[in-house]
Amino acid sequence: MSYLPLTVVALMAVTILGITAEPVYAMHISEGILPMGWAVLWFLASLPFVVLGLRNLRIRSEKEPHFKAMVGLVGAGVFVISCMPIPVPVAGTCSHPCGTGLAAILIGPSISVVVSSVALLLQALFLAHGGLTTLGANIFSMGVAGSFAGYGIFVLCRRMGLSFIVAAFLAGVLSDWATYATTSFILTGALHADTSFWKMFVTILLAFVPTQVPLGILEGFLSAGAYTFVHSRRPEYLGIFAKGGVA
Amino acid sequence: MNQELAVQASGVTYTYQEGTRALNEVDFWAQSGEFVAMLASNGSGKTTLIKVLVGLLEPQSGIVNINGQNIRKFSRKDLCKHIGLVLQNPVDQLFAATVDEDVAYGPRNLGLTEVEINQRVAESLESVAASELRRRPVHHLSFGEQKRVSMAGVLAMHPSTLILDEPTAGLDPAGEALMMRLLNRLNREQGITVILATHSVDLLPLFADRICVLRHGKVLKQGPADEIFCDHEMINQACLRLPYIADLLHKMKEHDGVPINGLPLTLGEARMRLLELIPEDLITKHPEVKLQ
Amino acid sequence: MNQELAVQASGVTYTYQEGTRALNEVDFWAQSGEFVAMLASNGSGKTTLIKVLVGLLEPQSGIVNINGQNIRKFSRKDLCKHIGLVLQNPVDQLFAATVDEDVAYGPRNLGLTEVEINQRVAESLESVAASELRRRPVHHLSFGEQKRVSMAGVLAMHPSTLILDEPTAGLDPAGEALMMRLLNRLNREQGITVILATHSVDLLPLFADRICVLRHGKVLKQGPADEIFCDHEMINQACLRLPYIADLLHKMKEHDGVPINGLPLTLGEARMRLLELIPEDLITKHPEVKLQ
Amino acid sequence: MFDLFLDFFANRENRLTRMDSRTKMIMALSLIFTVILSTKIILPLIVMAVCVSIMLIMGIPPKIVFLRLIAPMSIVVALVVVQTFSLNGTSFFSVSLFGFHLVATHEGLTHGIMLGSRVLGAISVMILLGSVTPAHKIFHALRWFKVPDTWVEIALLIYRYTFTLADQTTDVAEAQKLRLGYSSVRGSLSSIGVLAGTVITRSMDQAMRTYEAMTLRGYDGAMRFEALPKMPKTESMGLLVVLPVIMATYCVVEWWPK
Ligand SMILES: Nc1ncnc2c1ncn2[C@@H]1O[C@H](COP(=O)(O)OP(=O)(O)OP(=O)(O)O)[C@@H](O)[C@H]1O
Ligand SMILES: Nc1ncnc2c1ncn2[C@@H]1O[C@H](COP(=O)(O)OP(=O)(O)OP(=O)(O)O)[C@@H](O)[C@H]1O
Ligand SMILES: [Mg+2]
Ligand SMILES: [Mg+2]
Repeated sequence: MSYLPLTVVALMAVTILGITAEPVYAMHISEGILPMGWAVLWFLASLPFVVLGLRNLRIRSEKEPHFKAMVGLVGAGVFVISCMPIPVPVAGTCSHPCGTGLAAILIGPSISVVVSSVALLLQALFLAHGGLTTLGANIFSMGVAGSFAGYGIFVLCRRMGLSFIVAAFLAGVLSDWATYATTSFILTGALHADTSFWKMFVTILLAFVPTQVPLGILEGFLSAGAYTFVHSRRPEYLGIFAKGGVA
Repeated sequence: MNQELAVQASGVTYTYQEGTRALNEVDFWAQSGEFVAMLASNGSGKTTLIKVLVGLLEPQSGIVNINGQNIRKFSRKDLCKHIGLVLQNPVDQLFAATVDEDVAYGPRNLGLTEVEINQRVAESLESVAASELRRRPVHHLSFGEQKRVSMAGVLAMHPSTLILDEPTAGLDPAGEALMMRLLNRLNREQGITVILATHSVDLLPLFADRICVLRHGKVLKQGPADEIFCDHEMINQACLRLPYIADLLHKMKEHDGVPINGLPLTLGEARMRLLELIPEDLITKHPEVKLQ
Repeated sequence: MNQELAVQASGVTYTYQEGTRALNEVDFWAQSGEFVAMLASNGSGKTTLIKVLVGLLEPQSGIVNINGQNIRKFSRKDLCKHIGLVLQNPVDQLFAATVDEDVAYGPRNLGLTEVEINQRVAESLESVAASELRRRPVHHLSFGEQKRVSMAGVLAMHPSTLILDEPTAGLDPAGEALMMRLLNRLNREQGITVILATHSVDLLPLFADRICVLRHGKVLKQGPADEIFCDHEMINQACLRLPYIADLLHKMKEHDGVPINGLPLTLGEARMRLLELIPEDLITKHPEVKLQ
Repeated sequence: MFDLFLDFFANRENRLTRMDSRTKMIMALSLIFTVILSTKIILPLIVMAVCVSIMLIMGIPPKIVFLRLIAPMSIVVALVVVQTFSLNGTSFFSVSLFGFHLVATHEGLTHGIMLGSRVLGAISVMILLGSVTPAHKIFHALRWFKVPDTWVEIALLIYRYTFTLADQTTDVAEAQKLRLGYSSVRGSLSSIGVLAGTVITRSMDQAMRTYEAMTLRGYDGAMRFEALPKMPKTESMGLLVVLPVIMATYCVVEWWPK
């Protein structure tokens, strides 16, 4: 048996998703999908990153008392951006950017994890995107994977001497794709049942390609545009976050 | 007859998602070339009505016609040519880095050539008296300058109707007077229909052809300034007040029993009415007739 | 004598980083219990001066004294007890989730007990007529309510001086009147020194003991309302205007030669002066003496 | 333009909103755990029915409840389809699509439906919790569950300013739309970038102003919070009754003989 029949099925499933809802729901792992064991496991996996972020935050804000307000407000800004509906050409519907790539290159990856955890809790409770028991898994895919992938590629590009526009673009793209790959991975772990893990993983990954590839590129444009905007209008603010041990 | 109506809303009801009924069966219209003011206290639905008129919000019931055609029949691009909106907060409306880039944003999206764009930028900055700001970065402008530049950005799309949400809010007296004179000029000289929302009463009598008073999403009264301000009960109900001058003369008439003709709303009129009452021999110079 | 000065700034100069000199050798003071207004057009330096007075900005030269003591000698906590600032935009100041949490924020930082905190919250919400808003989430309040609640948050710290940046900006006539009466009451009944910055001239004569006119970071003139508004040249130079009533009577006096005593600034006064001129036989009722 | 959450219902006054948020959270979590641990579809469906009825009785418009549930519905459908074809077992149905042979199994279908019912049950509990508890109360209650103050402080700021920033963003986006910013693909991409950039610079400006305002009211680097009140006696007693009932129901349903 090859991957292909399964892919067809999964494509059907995603089409159903695409017709009835916005693709964003696919990015958050819904409440109730993960069995208890997996839920706990992913909580434990993302906990150290949240703790690290909080520690960085506390250390920074002892030196600069305005730092927490800054993080809170940038967090609110990124949350608002992540609620912005943007049209996805292929799916014919609207979706939402994640904004984690942007957050990571603005305030650093570990603090970005903290901010995502708040955003995810708010979305779970008040929008029914994601969930409480799946919060750990979502923090891991969106917060940890998204932030560190985005930030990593940004730093790498800058080291290689690429312009910050390209770096911010790639940060946006890769954070989105990293999130979706991780989400697929987590879902596979919980749902692969009698099918082999890798087969299912590749299937889910392929099934999301039509929506997530363009969405990632859109997110790249968004990050690049936003970063350039801040860079040209308020360069002093970038300095606030660039120094210190947030990276 | 409908042809003459630049903007017409009939029976418009709008309820926000969580249940606030911001507009309740509102009828509102503006004839071509008219200067109409929506006068209302905070939270009465001015901004909501404006958003319905430019098609940003879709009312739950009621019809909006632009130049006699249902607004839904227009594409966004066509709509732009008919109607332009200047938001209350200029910062929301200035998104390019420099003044000329910002003003060029709309024309560029209309697909004009660079030459046309340049011409429109020059001419619309001219008409808001901001030509010398052309090369300045947007975020260094003062509040009054921002207001005028954001207006230029809308004027550059050549709308035949201009809607303004509280154009004088936050401006000092000089800026306020400048803005009102500007609007008056656009209206009288270029024939642009002007609709403005405001809660300041003092400047309106001088400029507005017609005033529409809203309260809690309903139209309380609609008519020329003198009709509106005669109805004291309605004014109070709308949480507004008379213009200061009118208030003075009204008090003198009602409480002191001074026989004043009508209710003067503007300074010039008030002078005229008062001078009629004061004996000539008290007056040291002869009253000049060219009042105001 | 210095003891009586609640706030005093002498020779204060402040230049922003990119080079705008926002304040230039400004002298400003307020006596305990006084109601002082800073009157100036947009961009004249009101907000900058206020920030210097509360110690948010450190002037490049000049001294600021609070109750006769140099402001640098105060810790932030002590300063809070002497001086409270209500910002222009209530959104900046309401950072907690609900009204009572927000009002309790200051007292809690002062280290009071929960009982005292509760009492202060209740009493300061009471004094801005907002007790019924207590449990409401801040982001659902209307603009006028936000303004009052943000004032309560400052009052809860029991400052002896209250500074307000454009307290009536953006409010409709009813809200404006409510706010001014509130400030007047705080000033007369509780003896709180009130300093407010504004560019609206009409309400000031009724309330302010003293007005200080700024322009381009300099003090143009300082004195009681009648002195300030007599100096027409200075008023024009400051991009301001006379209050409407004063303008009417001024024009009648100057252009029409009507012999009016002094320059009435308030409605009541204007009525009195005008009634003096109108022959008794024209008046249908007897003028009531309880004017205003 | 945003499907931002409506916290309007959570701020209304009724018996459930008045209840201590810790009580509500403990109850919600234990319900969700039971639902997730359940291997029968009946328990999650009962939970869902109860939660939805409570919301309707509380006067939340059916339209909003429905809108909130539609997203999980589609997830459920996808879940059922995927599971039906990915479990081994007795086939009851097979199709050939593009030359591939797909086998649907009874076991897969049953398992898919069971997973789907869990999703529906758990999400209904979550929506109900969100409809009767405002976010700030949940954040404060989290302190009781030993979430660090720093996290709560950030969360409260995010919650407070989300609404303000969303309003401003709407205004900017509308201004762009009115000047045809989204009339071409290129224009849209750059407009979205500018919009996001505006939000970020706005939020940073707001941060500085908020920080100044906090300083003026005695902020010294950490927000002070009110000590959490003791849990009302009636409610802790109530929990002592309700939790065992939930557990017992779970056990009965789970081990009910076929
Ligand atoms: N986005 C929104 N969501 C929900 N309710 C809203 C929204 N915008 C406005 N409202 C409510 O609708 C009513 C009318 O608001 P609107 O902004 O139209 O008034 P306004 O006359 O423009 O007031 P202002 O003078 O303060 O600008 C108010 O009660 C307001 O609280
Ligand atoms: N943060 C800043 N950086 C640089 N220049 C500034 C800053 N804030 C204000 N200015 C400039 O300082 C001058 C005084 O500004 P200020 O805000 O004190 O005026 P204002 O009287 O409060 O005006 P408004 O009535 O518009 O509030 C203005 O020219 C302004 O452009
Ligand atoms: Mg409005
Ligand atoms: Mg100011």
